[in-house]
Amino acid sequence: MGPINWQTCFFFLMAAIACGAAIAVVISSNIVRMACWLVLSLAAVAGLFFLTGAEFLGAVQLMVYVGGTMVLLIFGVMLTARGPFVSMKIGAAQWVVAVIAAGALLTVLLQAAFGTFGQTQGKPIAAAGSSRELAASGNDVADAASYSPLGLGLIGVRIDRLAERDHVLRGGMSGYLLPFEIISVHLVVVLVGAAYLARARRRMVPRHWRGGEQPSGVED
Amino acid sequence: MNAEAIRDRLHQPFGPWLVGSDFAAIDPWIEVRSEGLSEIGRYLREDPDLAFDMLHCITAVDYFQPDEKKAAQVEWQPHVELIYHLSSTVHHHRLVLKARLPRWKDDKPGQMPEAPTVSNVWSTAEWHEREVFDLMGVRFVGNRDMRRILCPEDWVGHPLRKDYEMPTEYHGIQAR
Amino acid sequence: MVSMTELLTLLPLPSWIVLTIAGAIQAALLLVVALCSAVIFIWLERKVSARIQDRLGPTRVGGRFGWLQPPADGIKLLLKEDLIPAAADRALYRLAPYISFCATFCVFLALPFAAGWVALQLNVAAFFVLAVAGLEVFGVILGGYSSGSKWSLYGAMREAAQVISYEIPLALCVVVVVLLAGTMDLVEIGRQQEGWLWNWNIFNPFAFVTFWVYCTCALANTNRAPFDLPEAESELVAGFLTEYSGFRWVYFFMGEYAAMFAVSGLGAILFLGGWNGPVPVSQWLGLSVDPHGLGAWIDAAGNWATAHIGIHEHVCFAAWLGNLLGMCNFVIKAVLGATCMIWVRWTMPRLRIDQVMTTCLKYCVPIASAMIAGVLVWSFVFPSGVVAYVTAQLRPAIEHREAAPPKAPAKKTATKSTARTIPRGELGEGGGAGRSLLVYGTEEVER
Amino acid sequence: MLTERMDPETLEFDVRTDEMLINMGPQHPSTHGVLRLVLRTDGEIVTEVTPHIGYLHRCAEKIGENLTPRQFLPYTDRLDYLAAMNMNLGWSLAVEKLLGIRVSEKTRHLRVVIAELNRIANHLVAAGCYGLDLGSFTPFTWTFREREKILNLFEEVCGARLTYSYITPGGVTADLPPGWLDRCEAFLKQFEPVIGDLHAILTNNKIFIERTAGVGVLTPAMALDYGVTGPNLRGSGVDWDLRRDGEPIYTEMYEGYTWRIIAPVNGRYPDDHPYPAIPKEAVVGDSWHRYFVRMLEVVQSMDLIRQGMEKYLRAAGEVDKPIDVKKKLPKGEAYLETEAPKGQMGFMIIGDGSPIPWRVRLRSSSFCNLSVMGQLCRGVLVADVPSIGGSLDLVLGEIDR
Amino acid sequence: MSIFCEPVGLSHYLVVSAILFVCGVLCMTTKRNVLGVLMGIELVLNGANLNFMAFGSPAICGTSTLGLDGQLIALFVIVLAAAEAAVALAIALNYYHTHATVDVDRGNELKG
Repeated sequence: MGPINWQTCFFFLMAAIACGAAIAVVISSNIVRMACWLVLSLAAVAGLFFLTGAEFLGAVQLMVYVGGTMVLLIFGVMLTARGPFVSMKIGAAQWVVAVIAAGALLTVLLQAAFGTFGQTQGKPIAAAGSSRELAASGNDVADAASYSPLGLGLIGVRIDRLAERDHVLRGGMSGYLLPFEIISVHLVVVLVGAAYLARARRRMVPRHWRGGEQPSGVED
Repeated sequence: MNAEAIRDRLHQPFGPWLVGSDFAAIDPWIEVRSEGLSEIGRYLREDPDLAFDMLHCITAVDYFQPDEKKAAQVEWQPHVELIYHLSSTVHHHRLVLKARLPRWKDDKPGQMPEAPTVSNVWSTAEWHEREVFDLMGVRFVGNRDMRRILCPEDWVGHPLRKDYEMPTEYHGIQAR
Repeated sequence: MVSMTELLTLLPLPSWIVLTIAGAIQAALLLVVALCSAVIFIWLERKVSARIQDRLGPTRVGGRFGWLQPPADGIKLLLKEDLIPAAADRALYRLAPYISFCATFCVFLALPFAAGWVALQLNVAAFFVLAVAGLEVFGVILGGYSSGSKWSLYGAMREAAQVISYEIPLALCVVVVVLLAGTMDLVEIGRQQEGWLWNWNIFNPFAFVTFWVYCTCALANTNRAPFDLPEAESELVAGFLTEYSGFRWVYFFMGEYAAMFAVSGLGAILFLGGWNGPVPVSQWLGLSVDPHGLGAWIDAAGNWATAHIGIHEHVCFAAWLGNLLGMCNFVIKAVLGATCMIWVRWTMPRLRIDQVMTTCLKYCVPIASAMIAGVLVWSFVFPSGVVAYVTAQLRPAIEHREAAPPKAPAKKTATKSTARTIPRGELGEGGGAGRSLLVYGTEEVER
Repeated sequence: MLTERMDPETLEFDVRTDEMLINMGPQHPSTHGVLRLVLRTDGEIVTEVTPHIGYLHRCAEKIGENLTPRQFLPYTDRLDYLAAMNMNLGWSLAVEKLLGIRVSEKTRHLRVVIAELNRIANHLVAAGCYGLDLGSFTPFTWTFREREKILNLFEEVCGARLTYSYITPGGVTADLPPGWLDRCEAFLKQFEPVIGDLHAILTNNKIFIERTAGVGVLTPAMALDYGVTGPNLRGSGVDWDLRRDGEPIYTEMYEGYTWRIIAPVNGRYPDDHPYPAIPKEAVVGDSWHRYFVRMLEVVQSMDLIRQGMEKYLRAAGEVDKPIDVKKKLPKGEAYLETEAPKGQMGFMIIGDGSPIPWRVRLRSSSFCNLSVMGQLCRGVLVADVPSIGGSLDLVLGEIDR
Repeated sequence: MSIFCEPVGLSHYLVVSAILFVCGVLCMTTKRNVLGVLMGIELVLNGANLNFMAFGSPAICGTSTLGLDGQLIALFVIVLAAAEAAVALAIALNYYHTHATVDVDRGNELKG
């Protein structure tokens, strides 16, 4: 029967949670329940990231995606989930059409997935699965700690390529500095847009007038 | 400025409305007709020499003796009396203003007597008038929301009237 | 440094069972730490608040100091009937307390109690702690929403707004220390603060200011003291906790007190030198991996004893003792931090929601960002961890480059580097090859 | 005018959150007693507050028409149960005014000492509960510890700790027990440092100032218009105190005492005693000033007590005994207002020759103070409503009568 | 118990991301609530992220041709998803404000 590889066990556990929650999101009609299942699914995906040694990515997923975006969504749900909008059902006909389309897409993707089964068989990570073992397993990555190579990749020094002798693979030494700058500019634009869309409405009761004098009817 | 000087001061603009006065009483008072209450009140407040800016309280007294034996010795006719206690923080003088109302509006039992409001002169009058209406039943014309303030909204009767009987039960709660 | 897993491999069991046992023991230990910290802090809060208010606090329950009070509370709450309001969304109502407690419990995974004593040695430990601390807000939002009452929804919304807006300055404060230490691995940060008192991070001028900003944000993040808006008794009765009773309520409170321990523990590691005491006693006594003096004697005695009972591997007791001393330091600092939180709670009135937001956006975030800039300048003027770490990265590649034939392919320099090379002497950092140090530019690499 | 439909022009792009009607009370930790406030809130901002009272209404005025004045005295304790002595004093003076009798000088000084001691107890409760409303629990325990000592003194005098019925029409039920004055002096001496602590933990506390300064500003005109009296009126800068400006029968009690009215006249308090600096955010008439007037009145009352004790010792003769229970009341009306700790408490009796009065009228100070709350709480945040309510120092026994 | 023994290969991850992707598409198509559609988008993005990470991870994919590129791209996707969610939510709330409903089908008039 051979020793149980905990790595695989946890993978199947996390995968089951992620897919189960995703399916539950589709099935449930109550918007709040959907949001909770989605949070669970994203957390399971973060677990998968941790499993494969991409710790920095897992932490970013937990913090930015689950901690930020999902809370934003839940705020949206709370603001609008009043009365009838909580659970809205759609006709059975639309369901049938959607399921057929989704089924076709799924078969195509699964066929592609199993196509790659033979070629790239990953090196089994040692039981503990932590990045230290990863380093010891012979990859010539300068330091398995995933965040410093990532960070340096973002600012243009591809240290994981320094030791590479193959000329083709050494290409792209400038790393991701350009996309990094574009992303930051993009985020600033989004911030300004969001601020404009959600700016505070003008107040009928002026803030400085805190009760006391009669309202002058003029607002600031 | 004692009550007599105030009465003389009021005589000129509101002569016909002044009904009587008693300056020998413990709290000297002036009686006016109930219709002129709001005008006299405004005058008392706006006039710089009088400047009655503080209305202490509005009291309603029900002069009615339910049992006949005592009713005979009493020298007054059944009526409801409104008493306004005023004072001025500027001149430090005090005044008691009285007005006499019939117990029932044009003497039909069940019709509550009415009086003009002074809540537009002193804002504190709004709650005091609501309390007088709640406990004595005097409606004040012109008060913004003439509702009961102390008793529950659906209470029947006005407790401070002399001919008021305590209800035996209220929403199933036995009173006696 | 012998770790528990290796010790367990001595047992005649297949390896995967051994791993399960090791995992289970670590999880159990951490759960005990989290629960005990909650129980102790409940008792500590009663005693400290009593002292502040001129009264004695619990004295009759079990002995003079009333130390049986927390178990008594626990039993009382266990017996209380925890009812679910009719308008409640039943499933979410039950789920909420567990989410908020688990989120706080996960923080303990990455907190190192001593040099090697950490459940999960992540190299993104600081970042992981921040990420998981952010999840606690879900439990509160779900709790507030699913209780069905208008008041609890109000409380939940206030809490969510407050915790999220205070995550940003908290993250900035942690970034300051990470810049100072050069790594996010809490064990490494702790190790860099070894030695005397002044090696602690708090004695860096910028980190000192950041410490106070961190305290404010920590208070706000765990909803305590002047920032406890959601449970504002005077306005919202008990915020989102109004409908909870019995053991579900205990979960929320266990979560809050455990969060208090976690946040003050994190503060202790980042700023107050974690397990390093003000005076380097363990170094004097030689209680480290290569023991000398007293440490060597203990080691010899220990191994002599283990040899008798048949274990012939070298088990270094000295290091274990040094770590025990370190853990006591860490726990004392965390408890001191929690006591300050309790002390502040019972003296300060509560802030209004807009004042809470202004302190966050107008005071905490600008100061924290200024401190980041300050630390950056500091690390260039007096280089410390950051620079050393980067060069450590590049060192194997540089040697490799020298060995390879000097056919240097045309390589465009990535960044117009403004930094300059710093002679070795100026470096405060021990270790590292005795060559002139590369700072952040690639032209050095080509030479 | 405020609640009419908001015209769309002034409102730009906004997220329309529908308004909530929130019930604060009648069981609510921060309303002092059974008061129900209905808040119309739009998100966090309160646009309208309507108080609902009457939960504690016992119609004491109807009971007054069936009892002789001395039998009615215990009912006056239950009006403002935190300052029962001052209520008794007001009722006794009103009855004495109707009967036209004047008590001896020794009794008057005794009444001053007892009334001012009860004023300190009331202001301690006000400060403690105000700290509780704003979230800090500790001042509450300190103030109640000191109040217990005052209640011990009252227990020695009249046997009761809350509803005393001690000052009766015609005099007082019993003279002071021996050694009481020294114990009272000892209490005053150990009470001075506690005031310093209270200033440290509340008055000068940055967060306390932020929560109260500039909140619920009550202009003098609006205060007089709504009949607000007592520390709330003085907090708005109106220099009006019945102990100096009241009716002669009441002001003669305070003749020969050197004291000054505590009111921020053009921004400054009478500096016969050192007081902490006024923060720059504080506006005359806001919650902070109302609270601060009460804290300074505690010091003023301590002076009055010390002077009253000396005069009581020097006054000759005996303390007057109360009037006969079934004493016949002359025909006529008598209305008298006294300066109770919470404001001006008015009592009116109409006698018709029999020992039982024809009509009794009770003018409550908190009744008018509460009426101004609707105006003060427009456009404030939800967290400010208990802050403003706490600063007005309301007690529901007196409002509902 | 045999499948629990072999190490995890690339195809395992691809299957999981495919399922996530399909659930996302299904969610986007069948939900009438604007926020439901938003959640569908989040699921789709997560499926893609998983793929990027799987191909970019030296442990799973053996020869690290892409090296850390996969994780970097996943990083960018997460950051952009946050920005996208912010703007999408602002639009959804304003839609709720103008149409007083979050029902996607009602948004059929081409103005406002």
